[in-house]
Amino acid sequence: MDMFAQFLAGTGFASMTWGNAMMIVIGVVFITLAIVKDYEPLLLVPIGFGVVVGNIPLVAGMAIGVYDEGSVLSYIYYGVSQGIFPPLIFLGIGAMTDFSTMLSNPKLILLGAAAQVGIFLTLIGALFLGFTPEEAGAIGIIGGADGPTAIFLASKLAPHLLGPIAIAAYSYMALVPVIQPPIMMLLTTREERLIHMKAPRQVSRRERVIFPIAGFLICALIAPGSMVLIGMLFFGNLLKESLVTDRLANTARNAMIDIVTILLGFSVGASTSADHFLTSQSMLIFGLGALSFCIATAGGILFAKFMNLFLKEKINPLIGAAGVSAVPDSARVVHTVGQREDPTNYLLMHAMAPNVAGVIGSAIAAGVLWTVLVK
Amino acid sequence: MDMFAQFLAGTGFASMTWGNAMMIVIGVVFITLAIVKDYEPLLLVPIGFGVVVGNIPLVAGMAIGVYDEGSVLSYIYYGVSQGIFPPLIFLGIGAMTDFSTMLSNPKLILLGAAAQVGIFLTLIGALFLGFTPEEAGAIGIIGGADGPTAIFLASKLAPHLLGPIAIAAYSYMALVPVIQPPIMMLLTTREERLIHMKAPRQVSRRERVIFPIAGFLICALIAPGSMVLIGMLFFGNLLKESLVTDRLANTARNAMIDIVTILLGFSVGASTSADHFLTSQSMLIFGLGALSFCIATAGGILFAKFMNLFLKEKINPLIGAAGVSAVPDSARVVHTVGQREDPTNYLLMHAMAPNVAGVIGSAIAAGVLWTVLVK
Amino acid sequence: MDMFAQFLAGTGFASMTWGNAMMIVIGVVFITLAIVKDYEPLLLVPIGFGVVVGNIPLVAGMAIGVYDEGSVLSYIYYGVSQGIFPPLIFLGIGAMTDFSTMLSNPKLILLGAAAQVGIFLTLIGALFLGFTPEEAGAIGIIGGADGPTAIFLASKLAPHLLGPIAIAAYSYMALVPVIQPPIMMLLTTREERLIHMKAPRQVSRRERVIFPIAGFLICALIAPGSMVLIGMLFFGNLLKESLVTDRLANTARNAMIDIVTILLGFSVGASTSADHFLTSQSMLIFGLGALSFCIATAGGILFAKFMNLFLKEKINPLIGAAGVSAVPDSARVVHTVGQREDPTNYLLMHAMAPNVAGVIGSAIAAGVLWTVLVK
Amino acid sequence: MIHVGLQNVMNGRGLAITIIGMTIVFSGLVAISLFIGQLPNLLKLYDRLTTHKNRQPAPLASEAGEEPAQENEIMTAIGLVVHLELERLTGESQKITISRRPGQGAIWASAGKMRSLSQRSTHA
Amino acid sequence: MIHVGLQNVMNGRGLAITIIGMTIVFSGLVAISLFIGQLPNLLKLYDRLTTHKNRQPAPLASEAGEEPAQENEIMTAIGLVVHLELERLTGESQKITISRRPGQGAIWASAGKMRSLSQRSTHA
Amino acid sequence: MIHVGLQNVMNGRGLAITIIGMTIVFSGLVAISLFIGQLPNLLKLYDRLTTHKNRQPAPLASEAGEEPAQENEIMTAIGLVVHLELERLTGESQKITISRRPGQGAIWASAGKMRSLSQRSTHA
Ligand code: NA
Ligand code: NA
Ligand code: NA
Repeated sequence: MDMFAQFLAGTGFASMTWGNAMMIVIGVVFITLAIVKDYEPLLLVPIGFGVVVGNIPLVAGMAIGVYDEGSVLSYIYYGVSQGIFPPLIFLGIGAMTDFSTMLSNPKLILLGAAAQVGIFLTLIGALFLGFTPEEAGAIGIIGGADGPTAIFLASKLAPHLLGPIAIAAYSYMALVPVIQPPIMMLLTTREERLIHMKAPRQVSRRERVIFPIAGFLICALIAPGSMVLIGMLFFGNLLKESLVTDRLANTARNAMIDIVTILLGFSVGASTSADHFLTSQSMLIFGLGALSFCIATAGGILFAKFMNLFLKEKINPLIGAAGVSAVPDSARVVHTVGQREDPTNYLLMHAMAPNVAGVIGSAIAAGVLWTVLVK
Repeated sequence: MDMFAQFLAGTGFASMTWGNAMMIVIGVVFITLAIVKDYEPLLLVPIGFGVVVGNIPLVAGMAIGVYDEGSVLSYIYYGVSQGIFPPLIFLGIGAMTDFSTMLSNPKLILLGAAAQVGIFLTLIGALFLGFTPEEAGAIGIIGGADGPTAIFLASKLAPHLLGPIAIAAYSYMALVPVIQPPIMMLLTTREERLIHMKAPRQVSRRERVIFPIAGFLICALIAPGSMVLIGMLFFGNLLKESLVTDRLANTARNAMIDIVTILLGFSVGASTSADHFLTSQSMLIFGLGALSFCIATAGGILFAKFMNLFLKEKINPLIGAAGVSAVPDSARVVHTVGQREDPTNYLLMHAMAPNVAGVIGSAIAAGVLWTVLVK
Repeated sequence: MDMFAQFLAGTGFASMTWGNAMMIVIGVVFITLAIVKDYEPLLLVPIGFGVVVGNIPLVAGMAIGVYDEGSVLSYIYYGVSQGIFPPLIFLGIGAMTDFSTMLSNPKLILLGAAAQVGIFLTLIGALFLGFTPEEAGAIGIIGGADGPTAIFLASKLAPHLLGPIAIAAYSYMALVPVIQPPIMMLLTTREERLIHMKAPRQVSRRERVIFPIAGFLICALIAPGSMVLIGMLFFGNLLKESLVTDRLANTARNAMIDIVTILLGFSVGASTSADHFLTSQSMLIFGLGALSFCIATAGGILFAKFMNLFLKEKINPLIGAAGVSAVPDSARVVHTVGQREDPTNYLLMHAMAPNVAGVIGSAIAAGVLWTVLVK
Repeated sequence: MIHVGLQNVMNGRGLAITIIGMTIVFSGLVAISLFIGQLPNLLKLYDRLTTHKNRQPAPLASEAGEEPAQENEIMTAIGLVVHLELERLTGESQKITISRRPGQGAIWASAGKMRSLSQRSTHA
Repeated sequence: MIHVGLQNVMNGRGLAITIIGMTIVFSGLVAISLFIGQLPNLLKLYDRLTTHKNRQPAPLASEAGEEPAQENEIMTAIGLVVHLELERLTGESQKITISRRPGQGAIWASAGKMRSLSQRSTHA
Repeated sequence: MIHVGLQNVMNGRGLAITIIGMTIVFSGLVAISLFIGQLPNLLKLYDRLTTHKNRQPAPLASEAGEEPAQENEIMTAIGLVVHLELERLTGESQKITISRRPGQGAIWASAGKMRSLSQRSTHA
């Protein structure tokens, strides 16, 4: 019965490595955090289960895994490795995003620009640690706090690091409620945190329809590399705000984004087999990623304080932290921290302005990095 | 800082051409028409935004545009260039089309045949102007007044003209309420426009279930080239009428057709970059397209008048204009024109019969052209 | 007018064969059974219409059919031939399956294992009849009574037999209410059929969340070849049971599974053109398929009787027949047969346990066969 | 240089294609038209034949679709009123409802229902 | 061996990329910010120009979106109450409603409605 | 020529595959069966261990899922009645409702709600 021996040798138990076991535990932790702590469950559950699947040892000669040509997982992963899924997710995000508060208070947009400093300082850090410029750019974008953008840029600049970069980006996005508050408390005074802001003005439908078209033209002409992501984001938003294409917007923000999210999360997770993932590079990437989130948060807050030097109507600098993107979690964190000081202070709507501006900002940054670094 | 100069040279401002600017304006006009005038918004908004995106000047060396191998837009455009999207749209259309009025008044089907004369006369016109037979066939199908059919045939016969043909087809479909009424007034007398038609009879469920199967067999055996489009149309309709596959029909006519419409419209629009689109050929195509719509409308009306010579129960010749397809806009136009003469005359349901017959007719015509002209 | 003669020669009437005509009749019979008898309409209507479409004779030189490179149908069929669709369907099935009754009565799981004997005995039968081992494995899996699993394994082991195997699997699944009852009556006594079973206990949310993760690990480590199917099944179930990813589960079990079902059913049907399908091999496959369903049913029932030798709380052996999978039809058949003897006996919930266990069992069996037989 | 002119039309067999094309389009739609026109008669014939031979009329449509109508009617009426009221409230928006087939999947649904019922009972 | 150090940053033009990158990010968002800030004024200007020349104000938004508001208001209020009640009942779950556009496809809908109405009448 | 016969089965190792296959299928499902059978006990053990060490029971399920049940109960009851009524009206059709999670996306929803509220107030 050598066939039986042969089969036994092919079971997962035989070829299981410590690395695989560790990754499976990490996958289960992701799922647990998502369910128990409610951290970004729509992403952590698919990614977590994907990590578990991707670390079952494979039988030699069978096309099963993400990296095996012709396997089912490789077809699904194609949407990740070619950068197809992220723009489709941006389409759905555009179709569910309300830019009204941003339109009603345009100066808050600058906070979404300032927070992108995390991207570039992390790039310098990555260069310092010996990564190539392309790799450094892909690692820096973790500081954009935007999963699809990170996957898109990594697929273009450093496909071999896509797994760790994507996992780092989504992990820290999920951990925003843990990472940001200490930095916010450190960099602001109690007086600053108590600042109330004026209710935003009413935005007309015309403004909301014109914005996605004009905003796209501005971004795409200044940074053509951001065209795909920004184009899809604003296309989705136009579908929503035009009101005459409701059914398309509805499908984009429901069935379509859900399908893509399932496939993207699962296959990104499944790409983290221990032999590809558990490298010293990954550890450095996770370290740099944490750093970039902190810098980005600080960048937004400090720029808000800088703007306050010139403004008559002061900005509550807490909302600068929402400039990192991580929509809508970082805006919620701002709101929570603000309410801890003064329960009557509703910062949520104000924080949405830098929050969505941060999405645009990191997409522009990704476009710049792609243009400058692509070979 | 030569990198900065290099980047500046890469921005859209530097390499913007007049052609691009003009196309962007056209894209914005499409969107505006869709929103303000409510002309076919489900198609003109995606196409219009696609046109804007497709005319942002690209950075050399980056794979962004529809025609760059490996770019995201090229993957989406693949569904257009290979003719995959149109049959899927036909599936959804089938699942939302009610053939009842057609089934209850079979002689009106002939109007949907007569209107296809626009296709073939335009083909002759295109040949006359020096287009190759394949190109002439693809241009002629604009007269079918059916976007997916036009894209499908163009992708098979003249892929290099797909952009202008698709844009022309959808533009004129959107302009049906402008193009058709003068021709209808010109070719009919007031007495004819006042004709009331008998209410259609009740159609049993069995007839509605048998029709898509039998109709498919008839069409596909007579013109096998029409098999894909017609097959999907009647397949969708069977899903709807069988009543036992409601959930599939629902998904086909909602999530599925919406997703395909978004991707098709956007990527067709994005394929119209000025250097591919602004050619003298495109101008000729637009001219021929306008002509073909007029001929098709006239063909339907005149055939209705011809039929009246033999019929005891006269047909209101206005409904011949609905034979061009352009579902359901041309049927609505017929209704509106009819009500202008006599507000008690409800032509809508009657006009639906030639209207859906026109869809079948132009799909057959496309099948014939494909068979005869394919190399 | 030799072009006319040429066209006429290209119509379907000219090149129609008796085989094509027969297949078209079979397709219509499928549709009729689905509508009139309500046999698995979600599958038989798409497959039936696909069979009709796939047997329209094609024009030489045109890329229309499933097997023509570059045709629309070939792109859709790609999801079948590469085994991409079945895992996506399993995702949706997982997102709609409630494993509660199975969790509350774990010993019933064994019935789902016993019924898989049909797979392996049929494999032996197929070997006996001269099929190669790969072919025999693909034919045997028909006995798994699970369409997606059969298609997945056939696409991996014997792509040239995919059509007949898929059609056989779905046909017999549709015919479960005809095939199973006589075997159930033959192998059980009236006393056995009257056995009432205890109401299942309440299953906590924690159990339902842990099960898909732990169940996946057990299956995938024991039979890594089953990883893709089982992984998707349990991934979908985790999306459902975690409760924090409701919207993803909803899309997976609605829009996503519907779209894939439409495309899979239609293109599998269209792959059965007479020249590929009407072979003596296909006849043998249909014979072996019928046999495998009977053996599987008998295996489940007899194993239940065997278990009763050791159990204090007797199992109603009828529910062993539900071990074949064919969810949820075979469970319904069990319930109906049970109620015929005693209208107060509600076996439905109990039968669901072996029924869903049967799905897992046949996916494991498919994994084993793939691993052992893949070249 | 592209030449404009009738010679192109000749070379491209424009007239032949047009005649063949219109002939086939008309053939197809006339055939459909004739078939549809005869379909009710064919169905009547089929019903008569099957009723003659057997005891009951054909199973497909008149039965499956229309027999339970008497009891469905009141429901339909109520449903229509509710639908129109909802439509009035929501301003023409139309709810897309994926109506599951009664047979198909009903087991799964009932499984879910049973579970939720028993869950509640632990607290009641 | 990978060397850690500032020389890497120099070689990779890290500083240049950072400065260019932040400049462009700020340029883009400042441009958007300025445009948005001026948009209401631009629209007012446009309205004044078009009202001057023609008889009516611009058609796009203030009309299309807000004119029928007076009559929509009561509906919205009722709709909100219904929505909140439903939300209370179903525990925060939110119905996804694909609202068909009134114009688009209304014919098809009415076709269906007519059919169902006439079907019922055969039994009434 | 294809030969029919037992030799084929031998050559194809049919018996070995069958024995291995059934063994593995049974191994897998027996393992699952055993695990499921022990799962409630494992969870009880886990709860006892965590309650011993800390002040509260384990957070995952009994809390998250069942603590707020007392208040949910009445809602569930009402919901059931509404559901059954709707089902009665619509004749077994089942509305597919995409229930958004309360936390996730609630901000976006509230943003929309605030906007619509403030819009209405300009006319009220
Ligand atoms: Na950002
Ligand atoms: Na037409
Ligand atoms: Na099975």
